[in-house]
Amino acid sequence: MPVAKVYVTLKDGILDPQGQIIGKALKTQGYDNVSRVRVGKFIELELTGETPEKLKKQVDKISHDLLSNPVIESYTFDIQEEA
Amino acid sequence: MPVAKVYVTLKDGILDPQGQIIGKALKTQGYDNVSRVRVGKFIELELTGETPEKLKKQVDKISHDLLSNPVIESYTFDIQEEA
Amino acid sequence: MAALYEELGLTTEEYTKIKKILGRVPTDVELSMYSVMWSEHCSYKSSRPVLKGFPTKGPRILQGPGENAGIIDIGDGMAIAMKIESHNHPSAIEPYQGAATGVGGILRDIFTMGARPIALLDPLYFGELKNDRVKHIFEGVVEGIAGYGNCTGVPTIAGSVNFEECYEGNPLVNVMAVGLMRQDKITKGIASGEGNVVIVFGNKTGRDGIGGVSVLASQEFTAKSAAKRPSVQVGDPFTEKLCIEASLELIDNKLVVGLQDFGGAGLTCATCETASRADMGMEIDVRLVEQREPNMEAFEIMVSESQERMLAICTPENQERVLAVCRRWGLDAGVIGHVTGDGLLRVKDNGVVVGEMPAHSLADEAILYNRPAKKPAYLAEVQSFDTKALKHPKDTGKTLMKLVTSPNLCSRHWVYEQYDHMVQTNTAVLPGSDAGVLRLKDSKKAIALTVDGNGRYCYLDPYVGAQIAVAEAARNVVASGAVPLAVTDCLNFGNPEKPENFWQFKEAVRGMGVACSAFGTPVTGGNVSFYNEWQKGAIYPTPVVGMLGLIDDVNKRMTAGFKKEGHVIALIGETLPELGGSEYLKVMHKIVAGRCPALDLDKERHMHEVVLEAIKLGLIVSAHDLSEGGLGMALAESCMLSGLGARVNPDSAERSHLEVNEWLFSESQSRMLVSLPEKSMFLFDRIIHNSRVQHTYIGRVGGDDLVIDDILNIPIGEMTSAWRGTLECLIG
Amino acid sequence: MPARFGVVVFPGSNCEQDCHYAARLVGAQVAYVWHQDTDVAKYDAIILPGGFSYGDYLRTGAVAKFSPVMDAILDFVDKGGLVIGICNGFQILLEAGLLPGAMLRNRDLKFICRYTDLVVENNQTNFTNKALSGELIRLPIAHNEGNYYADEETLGEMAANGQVVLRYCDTNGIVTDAANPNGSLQNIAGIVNKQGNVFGLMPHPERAIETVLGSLDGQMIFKSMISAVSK
Ligand SMILES: Nc1ncnc2c1ncn2[C@@H]1O[C@H](COP(=O)(O)OP(=O)(O)O)[C@@H](O)[C@H]1O
Ligand SMILES: [Mg+2]
Repeated sequence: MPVAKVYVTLKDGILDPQGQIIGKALKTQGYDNVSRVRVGKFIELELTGETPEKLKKQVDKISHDLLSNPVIESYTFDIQEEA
Repeated sequence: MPVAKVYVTLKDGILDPQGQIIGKALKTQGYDNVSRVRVGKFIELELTGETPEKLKKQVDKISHDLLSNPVIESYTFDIQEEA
Repeated sequence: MAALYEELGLTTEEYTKIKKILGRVPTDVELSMYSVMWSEHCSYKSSRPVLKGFPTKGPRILQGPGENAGIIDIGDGMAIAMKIESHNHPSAIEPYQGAATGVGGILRDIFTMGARPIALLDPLYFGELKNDRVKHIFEGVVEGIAGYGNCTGVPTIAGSVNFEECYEGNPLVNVMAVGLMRQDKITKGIASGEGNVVIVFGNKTGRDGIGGVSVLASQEFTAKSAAKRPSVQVGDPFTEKLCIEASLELIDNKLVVGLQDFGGAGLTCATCETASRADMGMEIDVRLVEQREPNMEAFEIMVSESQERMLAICTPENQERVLAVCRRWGLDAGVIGHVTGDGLLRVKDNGVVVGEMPAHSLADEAILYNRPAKKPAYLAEVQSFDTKALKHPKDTGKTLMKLVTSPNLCSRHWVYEQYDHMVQTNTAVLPGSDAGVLRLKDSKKAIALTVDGNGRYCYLDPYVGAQIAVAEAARNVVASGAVPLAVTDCLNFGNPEKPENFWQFKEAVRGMGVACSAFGTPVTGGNVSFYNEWQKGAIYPTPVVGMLGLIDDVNKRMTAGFKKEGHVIALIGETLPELGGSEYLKVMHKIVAGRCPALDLDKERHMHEVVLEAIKLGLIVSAHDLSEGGLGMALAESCMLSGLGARVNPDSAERSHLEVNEWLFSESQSRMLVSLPEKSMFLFDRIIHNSRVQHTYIGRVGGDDLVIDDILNIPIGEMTSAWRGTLECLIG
Repeated sequence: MPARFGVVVFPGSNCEQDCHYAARLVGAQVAYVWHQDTDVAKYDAIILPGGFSYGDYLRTGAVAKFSPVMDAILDFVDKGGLVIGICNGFQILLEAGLLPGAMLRNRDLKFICRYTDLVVENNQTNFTNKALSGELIRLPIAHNEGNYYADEETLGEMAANGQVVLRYCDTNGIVTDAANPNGSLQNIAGIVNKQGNVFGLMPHPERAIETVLGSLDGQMIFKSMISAVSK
């Protein structure tokens, strides 16, 4: 069954409080080489029965309308033929 | 600069209410072909100055200790050489 | 092509004035600073002349309008700080973050003054819950308030939720914050003392909310980079919580001479206002401000609205201690400049002066506008609607159930259970009654807080409608056993450049002022939100009143639910056939018209006095004000809040001249439903007879049903589950 | 000498003052412990209060567990000291591995603040010795992540050891699905460790310590602790 993996991240320039906290926590634990942390969402959809092009269109629409908030977030996705 | 992308998801068998809600919303909107939705976290770390093996070890440790809770979550990651 | 100043929203008249003030052409940085400070939002250029009519003084008012928040003396050396703010437009674009950052902004106004925030209240207005967009906004706003308020550990103890088509494209998200302080800790946003140090602490500065002045950027950058400027800010309640603790610690240890939050217009506003209040100047270097993003322009740093930032002014001797406190709390902090004696705000960029303006000119010298006002034509038509001609539905029980399950009247627990309303362990009356009540630790006292405002009434008559907002707020406070002390107000209106809207605004302010004088509750500050419009036009004029009341003995606090079988139920006040603008008219007849209920301020005040007297003497055991849904709804609520039924006699003198729907659903003002043990009736009658208020015994508490003989009979259990289930069911 | 309680303050804690006030009210001597402190040996009991340590931005309690004070607390626990984690404090104890299991988001994905009815399943602990067996108590909850999870094996072990101390129930004391506010497995609201000196619970006992607040039942927990350390 095809699986779509959607990655939703905050747009550039938008404050990412989660990323800030993780970055600080890593610093205090001595990970000095981590320079920037961004946190996003990761959504897996199991899909059936469409042509690859249709699937792509569908996942794009779902990602835009439902999975992300276009005002502050952007998304990417890929679709894999998986078990 | 290398970028590590860490994906944290709930373990199989653990109820994912967020995924369920999205699944339901998709159903009511007529997306009948989406059979299963899982929601996870997606964390990007910008890193510097280590050998690839060391980086891998480090990201693994960070993912295990901080970014995920092994009781309920599992994680995967990949490290890319990016700008 | 329009001139740059025009694109920045300045008029030619304003631009000329700027040139005159400076004696030269302004730099881009200066122009951007004037444009944000002289905007309606910051300068109140349309509203200020009108607001002058408010009563603002009183023996308990320690700080009236003009500072970050109003301050009210509650005795024992203690004081309450309070203020209300709107975040309507951001919430329309991004409900969660818009509402969340609204909470953040108003909390900062409170702790900036040295008060620990102890309560939040959230009057909310949405379109009708008929489409997904409205549901999304409603859910997002509630979650945003919860997300921010809960995290900062400030209980949201009261609010209101209203649904009306006019708010569909322009929801109203107002938030009131309340703080408690010792009077000797009052701190002001003032930059006094030449040579004193100016410090910024909190979050770093990014390109948030540069919106309006982004035209400046497009001159220098490509359109693409301008489009990247986020117009929506993301709230960071964790950092806010740290700012609260750090600020209060700075004040407790007397380390600062002034403290100011960053609100609209960001660093520009914080610097020029603090300098202007002290009659001083200030010199800062934007490169010393901690930046979240690379390559920020000077003007961007000056107008950025990044959240969770504070400005502190301290003596050079205290500088290191101030920085140490901030850093101990994990906050970014750094010196950005110092106070000067020349009255000029001097902005440098890496040592190079990029702007130099009199601080006063930015903060206080915007051109004020006396906007034209004109009575709207629709008023005559809607007011002429005659409710006497209505054909009333037969089944009154069904009608009451319809009202009980109307989105405007049903239980709000779906909302307030998402809010932590018990943190700080002071909440003595939980949400669900008339006003939220907080006990004050180490004292017998308590305070009561409420927010009220009925846009429908104000649409039908802005003058009376605004008075009713004040009266209802006072009534809610009184029903909780508190003496009304003071008001903060949020005035939500349409575009003030349209004379009809401005007329509504003026009438509402006039009405509020008169009512506040009548109740002895001065206005201690507030907020004006204009331009609330969408494709169907302006919202209903919606003045919202936040009121503070004081209870001398927390054990005398009163709640709305009945208490015990056998107690008698009395209706205080007089019911008139007033269905204009009522929820009954809207729900059962789909009509918004008529005259809003009349209000006699003296009568209202006398009613308050009687009720407070009865509470003080321990005569009554429940009190519930009558408002939307009238007597029928008040009876239902007093039953549902207690789980006790009631039996009511419809033939009491009270309703002799009224049709039954008029009797049950009229929204006549100045009424209260109370219950009392039989043994208290004698004294209760006495105090009422000595007043100019009337009362009627209409029934008794008891049984499992609400029974109005020969009219309706509804099991309380059934009614309660319908009432509690409505919102959840509508959201789906 | 009165029992000495330390209330830990993490950045983002917001119930530390409430816990301080409550513990004082029932007779303890109370002091705050800063998250960077490295020694808590002078206390008889430690309270990890509710709130949003580090904003709970990554996962509730996930960042707080790395605070210096947590090392001191591990030591304290090893030596048999009493530790109670309330709400966010419970979540920190789970993340730190001092208690078994983990917290998921509430079943309905909403923050819930309201009174709940609870049954005291084990009154033989250091934290409930002042309760009757099977006593019904009322305490408020206020959380977004109180949906307790542990695998079958852990649940079985906990049951065998009497580690489940509080469960959500209806007003008659019956543990039902309808009385479960957050989806917590087996309606679990509070658990102790095997050794019986670490207690985590989602409800807030410090919010139910005076009649003016609607319930006194929270006093029982603090009084039990005082009694346990005074032995
Ligand atoms: N948005 C809200 N947030 C918190 N509490 C609310 C909100 N809306 C309503 N409430 C609470 O629900 C109860 C009933 O509200 P409402 O019917 O508007 O009261 P009233 O008519 O007495 O002003 C009050 O306790 C009120 O504070
Ligand atoms: Mg009321």
